[in-house]
Amino acid sequence: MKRFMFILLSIAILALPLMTTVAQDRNVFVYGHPVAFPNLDPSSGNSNENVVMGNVYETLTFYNAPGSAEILSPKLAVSWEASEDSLTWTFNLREGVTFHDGAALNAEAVKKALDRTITIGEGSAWIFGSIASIEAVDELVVQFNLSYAAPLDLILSAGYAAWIMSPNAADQDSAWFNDGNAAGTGPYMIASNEPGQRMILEANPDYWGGWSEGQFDTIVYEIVEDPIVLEQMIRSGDADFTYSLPFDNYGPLAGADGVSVVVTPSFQNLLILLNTVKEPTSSQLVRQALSYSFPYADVVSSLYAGLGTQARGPIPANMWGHGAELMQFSQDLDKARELLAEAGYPDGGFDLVYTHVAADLDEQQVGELWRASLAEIGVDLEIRGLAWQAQWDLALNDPANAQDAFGFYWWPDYITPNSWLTGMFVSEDEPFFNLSYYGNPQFDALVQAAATTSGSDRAAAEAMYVDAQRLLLDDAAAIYVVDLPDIHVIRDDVSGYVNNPGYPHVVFFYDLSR
Amino acid sequence: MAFLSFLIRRLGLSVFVFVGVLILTFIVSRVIPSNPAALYAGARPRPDQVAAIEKKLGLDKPLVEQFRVYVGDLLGGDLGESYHSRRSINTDLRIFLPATLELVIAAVVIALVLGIPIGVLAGAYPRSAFDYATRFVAVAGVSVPSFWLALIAQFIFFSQLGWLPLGSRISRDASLFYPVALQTGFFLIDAAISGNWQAWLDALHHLILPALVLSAYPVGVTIRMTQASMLEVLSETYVTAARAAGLSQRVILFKLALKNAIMPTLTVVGLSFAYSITGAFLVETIFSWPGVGKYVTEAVLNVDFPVIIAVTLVVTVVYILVNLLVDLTQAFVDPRVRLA
Amino acid sequence: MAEPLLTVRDLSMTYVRRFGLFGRGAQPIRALNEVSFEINAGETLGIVGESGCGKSTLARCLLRLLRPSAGSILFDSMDLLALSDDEMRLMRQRMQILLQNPYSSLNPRMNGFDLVAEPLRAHAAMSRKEMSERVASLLVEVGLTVDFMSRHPHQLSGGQAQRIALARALALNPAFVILDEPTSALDVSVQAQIINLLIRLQRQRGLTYLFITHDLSVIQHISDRVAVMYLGKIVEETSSEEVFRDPQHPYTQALLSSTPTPDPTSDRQRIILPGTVPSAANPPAGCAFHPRCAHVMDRCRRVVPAQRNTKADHRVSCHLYDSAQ
Amino acid sequence: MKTRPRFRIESGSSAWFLLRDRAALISMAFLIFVALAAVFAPLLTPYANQGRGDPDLSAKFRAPSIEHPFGADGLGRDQVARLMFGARRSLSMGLIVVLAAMAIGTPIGMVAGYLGGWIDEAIMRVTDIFLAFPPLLLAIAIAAALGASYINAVTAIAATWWPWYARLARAQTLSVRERAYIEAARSIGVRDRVIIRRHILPNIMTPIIVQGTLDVGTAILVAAGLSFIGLGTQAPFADWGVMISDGRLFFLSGRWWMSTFPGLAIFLTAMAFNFLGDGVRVAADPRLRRLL
Amino acid sequence: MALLRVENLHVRFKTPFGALRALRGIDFDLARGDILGLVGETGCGKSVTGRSVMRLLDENAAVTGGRIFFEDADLLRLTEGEMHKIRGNRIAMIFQDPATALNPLFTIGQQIDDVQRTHRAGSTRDRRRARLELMASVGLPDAAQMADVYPHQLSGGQQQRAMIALSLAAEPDVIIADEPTTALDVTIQAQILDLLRRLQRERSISVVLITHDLGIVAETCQKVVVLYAGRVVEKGTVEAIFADPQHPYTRGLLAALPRPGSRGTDLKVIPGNVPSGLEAIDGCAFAPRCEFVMERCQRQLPPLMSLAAEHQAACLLHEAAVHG
Repeated sequence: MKRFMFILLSIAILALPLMTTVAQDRNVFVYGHPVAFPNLDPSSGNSNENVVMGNVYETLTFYNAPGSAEILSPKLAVSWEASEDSLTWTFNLREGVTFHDGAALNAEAVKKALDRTITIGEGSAWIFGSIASIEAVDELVVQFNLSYAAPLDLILSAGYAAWIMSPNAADQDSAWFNDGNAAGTGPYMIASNEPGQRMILEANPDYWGGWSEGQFDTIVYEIVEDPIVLEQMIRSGDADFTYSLPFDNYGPLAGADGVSVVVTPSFQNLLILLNTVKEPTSSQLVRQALSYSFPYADVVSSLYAGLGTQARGPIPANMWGHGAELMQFSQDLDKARELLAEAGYPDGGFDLVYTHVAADLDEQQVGELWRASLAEIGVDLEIRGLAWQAQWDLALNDPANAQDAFGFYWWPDYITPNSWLTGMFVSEDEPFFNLSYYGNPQFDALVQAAATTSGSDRAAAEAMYVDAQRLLLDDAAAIYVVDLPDIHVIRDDVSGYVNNPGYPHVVFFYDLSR
Repeated sequence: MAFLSFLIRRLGLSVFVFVGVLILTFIVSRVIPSNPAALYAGARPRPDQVAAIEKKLGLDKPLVEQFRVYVGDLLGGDLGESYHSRRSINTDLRIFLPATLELVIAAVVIALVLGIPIGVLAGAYPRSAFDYATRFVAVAGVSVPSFWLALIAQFIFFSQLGWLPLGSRISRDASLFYPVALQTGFFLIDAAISGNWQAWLDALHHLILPALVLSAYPVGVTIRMTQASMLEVLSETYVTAARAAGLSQRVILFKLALKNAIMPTLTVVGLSFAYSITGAFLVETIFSWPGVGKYVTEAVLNVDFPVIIAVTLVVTVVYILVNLLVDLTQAFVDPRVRLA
Repeated sequence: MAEPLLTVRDLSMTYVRRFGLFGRGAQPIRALNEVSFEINAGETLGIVGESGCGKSTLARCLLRLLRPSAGSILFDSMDLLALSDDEMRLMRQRMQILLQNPYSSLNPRMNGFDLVAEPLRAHAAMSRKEMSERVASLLVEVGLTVDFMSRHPHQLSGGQAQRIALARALALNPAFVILDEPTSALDVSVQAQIINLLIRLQRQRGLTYLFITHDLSVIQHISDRVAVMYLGKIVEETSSEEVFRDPQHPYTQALLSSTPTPDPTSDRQRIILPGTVPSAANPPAGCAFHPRCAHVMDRCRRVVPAQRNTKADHRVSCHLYDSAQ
Repeated sequence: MKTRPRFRIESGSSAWFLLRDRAALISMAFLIFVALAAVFAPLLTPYANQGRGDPDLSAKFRAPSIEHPFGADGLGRDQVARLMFGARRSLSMGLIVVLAAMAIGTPIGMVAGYLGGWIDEAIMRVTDIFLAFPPLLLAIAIAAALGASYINAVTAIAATWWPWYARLARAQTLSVRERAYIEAARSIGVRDRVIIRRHILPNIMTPIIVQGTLDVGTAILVAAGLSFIGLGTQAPFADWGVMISDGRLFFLSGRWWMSTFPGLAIFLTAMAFNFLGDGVRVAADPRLRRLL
Repeated sequence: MALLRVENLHVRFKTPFGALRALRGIDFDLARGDILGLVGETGCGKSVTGRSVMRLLDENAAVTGGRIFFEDADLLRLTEGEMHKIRGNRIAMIFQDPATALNPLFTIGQQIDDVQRTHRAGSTRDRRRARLELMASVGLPDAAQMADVYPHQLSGGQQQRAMIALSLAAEPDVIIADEPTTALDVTIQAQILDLLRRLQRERSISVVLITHDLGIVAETCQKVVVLYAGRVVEKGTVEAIFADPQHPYTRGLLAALPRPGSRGTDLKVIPGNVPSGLEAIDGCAFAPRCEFVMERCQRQLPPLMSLAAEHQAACLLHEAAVHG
């Protein structure tokens, strides 16, 4: 036993030197990433692999970080214009761009890439639903014919599905991409992929943007599920960038040497959709009572450690269409009791089911905190953690038997206020994401009008969106919990970092240097 | 002759069990509470996408037909595709299964190397201080939750002592500067084949902590079993007869008695293996060990049933094979089976 | 002469030992080979033989705990093999067995009362009071006291346990009791107690015994007649006195001479049989005893000897006596 | 004959042996302590509501102190109270799994062993299939299919556990069936079902109970494992496995108490069941008594 | 001069129910070339005596008094190392059930070889030759083939012969045979007893034959020691004891045996049961069962009294005869 321990320790000590022999001849950036990349196919991937896609592939247009002068800037397209009726769009492509496999970027390549995505039709491909056909008008000119008006420039900047891959790659199937192959135009190329463990990118020497001193040669994504390990890594300098730590840990981390915590509003928010067709939440009064029962302040200050902000309607603060003047619920249990009494539930006395994504501790604790408050007004909340799909299935199958409260994150597929309102609240014959089963013709009309006006008269559209949200708040179709921040931790010696919530958690390494 | 018929019967049994496992896993996979097609479509799919995928995955066909396809694919060596990642499960398992096996085999080897001699001595000197200490260690080994032990071990050997890495199979530096060319998928073997000793040491270094944590249960079981069968064997008349014949304690313990006592211990190898796999399922995530355990726990969170079922099936087949091997070894060691 | 209580005709019992994949191979093991005998009411037949000779199989076949493969058993003129399972269950009230090891034949979880009452519960509807009176009288009859009702088997000495087993066997007033080595697990002094008890009970209740043992000295003390078995066959059958006075089969002779007698002065010639009892799975051709027989003749290797009467009440299966009759 | 006193001592001997086994005795005391803490949790802790899941954000992540000897979790809940209420679930999971497995497996195994033949063969092949899965794996698959909850976790584990008891019961039945007292009972004309009930069942129960005692510890471990990967008890309630899982994220960053204490609780409880089981086994089996 | 002499041997067992006095003063001599029978019923201490001589008592047993001389050495005072040189080498043992006394996983040849190697120098080839001779001499046919056979492939009689070969492998002076034929059939028993007698004759080995069967003693032994409740109640030559048993227990035992001519009579019965050894016994242990019991018997421990040159009994009935 003793001898065995001795041998063990000797091995441990023998191996120690290796840990310190880091050859520093390459400029390496390490991204400590909390989850594995599920699907590396640029056409169908619509999850966390976007942090890779954003560096390996490019889109025709680029959505600028909020606060920029323009919403969009050119990427693979240098300019574009839409017809009067917004049904025909013409994009002029950048000249002299080649894919990683040597193929040239041209109109045919763009058509082939987007056709592939549309044909496969998975993931976020539905954002191209308006496209009737794509034509290669000229070597570098692509024309899109739409079947109905849509902001195609915005759509083509999307962080999912809008990536342009080389014509050769477009012939491949998903498995090819998922084996770690790629051919985009981006500044980095996939060098190796150890699924579930790490991925290494190397700089693309032929990148059209050119290279300069201090930019990174090598990017390593370290997949580490354990946030504590991530935290250890960023503290020790083993990682240069990470996110998804427990909210409580950012405070101490912000004060740590060599580390910056970058907090920016994101386009993501958390709502609790209330079932508007099932007793007792079918009663507007009850829904209002529930809205008054929710412990907003505790959730924001304690759960999110003050890093998020209480939502004010569904559209987050950094999105146009947000109604800064809209009313905001706050916890008021007396008021809640009154409303319940008015609704015919003087002492509460009913049970509610709240579902959330099983592994999501934040959503779970939101439920736990709410449950304690509800208990005070005589309502019992059952918290049910389900896999997202199961949660969704429950909501879809039969609204009358569905959960009463559905913990729901929303983020836009492409960034317009319409995404929140249409996606979650416009009436649907078959409920899809309108899982409040909300149906208000007045609301529907307002949102419809706003969408069509938005291209021509932004201010008018904005006013209509705010009015629409006012209806929602009055109806209390959902509890608007929190506008979530992007919280990113980055080493201080890296310069050039700006968060762009339009591309969640994507670090554009090309912009960075050390 | 008897051995041959034993072999055939045992093989036949394994095949039968495999078919049973196949049916059982299929049944389990068809009571999923959520629509696999929606799952396959990814976050926020459109209804037409779901319908198309249902068709693509054959979920619109009757169950019997689905089972036929399922078995057909399996016999063709195709475990299917993950709904969540779209990756071929075969490809994934080629990486993840060796990782887990490397870990589990290391744990079982530790268990045998430590457990058998300790068990023999504890059995030989009952009621000694060593015996009591051993019994305590053995019970502790089988009682400790592996995932908790993993946390404690990380705290001691990583946070406090800084001797061993926190997790993963190989360090970033090794994979950047001394990448291992994958052949068998066992890092220790692959690195050794290519003479990549830096990476070999690095891999070993990463293996130690998870393997030790994982070995707690098998060490406990092996000690218990060896000790118990040793006690039993030492009370047999033939041991008394050996003592009466004046044979030395060393010969009696390690030659005569051990050969008898090793039989039940061999059974334990199979069990140890199973328990280590179980442990791996819980511990791999903590050690960021990219094995089937981590793979399947993620699949559980995503209700990624093709993965859960494929892992269940493959790991079970590995387990069946291990048990088969154990049984055959045992039959080979015991002349009563071999010659009867 | 009255009808015998038990008549056994050509009773054979063949087990099949299966082996190989899915038990496709089958090896017949002939445990009993055309065994015939009779027992008259009130009489004791001793069956003697070594391990593996089939004597225990015989006992189990008689009670139909095993199903014989051929032959017939007439008990009190009833063909046992023709009875249904339920009829046989009822018939067992009249036929009982006392087994060798009293500790293993008594359920360790039951106390004296439950053990003795069990047969009563199985067959007779009785009030608790009747039952306890009956149990008490049985206990007294076998030389125990009512105290034993509350004792469990592990609290009993070997002799006491065997008495409980006997009380159980007698509870339903059987006519016929098979005694399967009832004393071989007991010490000499206790053996004597049990043998005396068995003889007394036989006299008082007019019981008929089939006494199975390997011990010839016990046999000659208790039996009226003796049958010697070897490898599933009865090789010699005669009265108890006769078998000791004039053993005729070479095996009987060897058995008698092998049995140690507590008399250092006896200067009898010992016959030491070579070899061991052959396996019933692979019996020798001809006379099964021929490989060990000192008088072996050519014929013995080929021809199975028929059973013949050498005297009025003395039957032997051996070619040495072919000329008799 | 004055032999009675001697028998008196012997009749109490199994219990007597168990009481002499110090490890088993301490274990029993510990388990009684844990069980009492679980049953009387609402009376024993001032934080009963927190034990049931109510947050107290003012005590968020409070380190162990006099008020909160085991500290508080991310919602400020007293960990002693959580542990006591968690004991209700963890202990009951272990017990229910084992009792259910026993209740299913024992009769099946007994019938298989007693009847033999093709029934036996069929039942045993089914158990072979179940036992071919490494432990936990099938439970994970079933629990994942049924959905995460306390009841489903128990169901899933029990569904994979009964074959062990079927096996054990069958093996014991086979050996008991060969005992002379079974033959004796048959020779008396006792019916089969009476034999199974009165002769076989009581005589196979000892090893089954021993195995059961040992298994409770293992079942608690397995249940904790399922909970740890999120397939067990759901919030706001917690069993010990959930508590370890909840605290895991904070373990290395200084908030060690959240995982440490529930882990210790599982560890010690499983150990206690193991020592107790060993004790019962030794006490019940005269052959093993000399090992004490 | 006795080869093996046991003097006043006391052995106690620790049991959960208290100390069990298994042996309460055993004395006997074994002369070179003799077969000495140790006879008595279950629990009388005959096997414990054999184990004591080998110093192979179980852990819970201890010799609490007495001496065991082998040649001139007191075995009880030897170190474990010295004892190793006696066991198997000078004093060997055979057991009741050969099926359990042979290791199932080693061939007969391997098992004999282990003993040879432990106690005898010699090349592999020499050992093999000696082994085959030995096996042939105990009546194992085809010794060369039998050596490579595992115990389960032998019949009971052959197994016991193999066991005897094993015990003879180091050519010991004394064999302690603990119920060597109890597990065997009568005809096989006759073979084994015959073998023992032949070995004793041919090799002048001394044998302590432990048995419960008076018949075996009468036919095999020269001397007899009758044990009751851990004490010697009578000892002497076989002829003396069988012809003229003096202790009431010996008489009772002999009378309890069914024998030719006993048919139709009640067997003589010794009432009651053997004492357990747990209770303290002040006087004669047999007193509660003795038909000649006197008041003194309850208090006074009867010493062994010489009745003839080679005949002693421990019974107060003979006090008068001896002293008077």
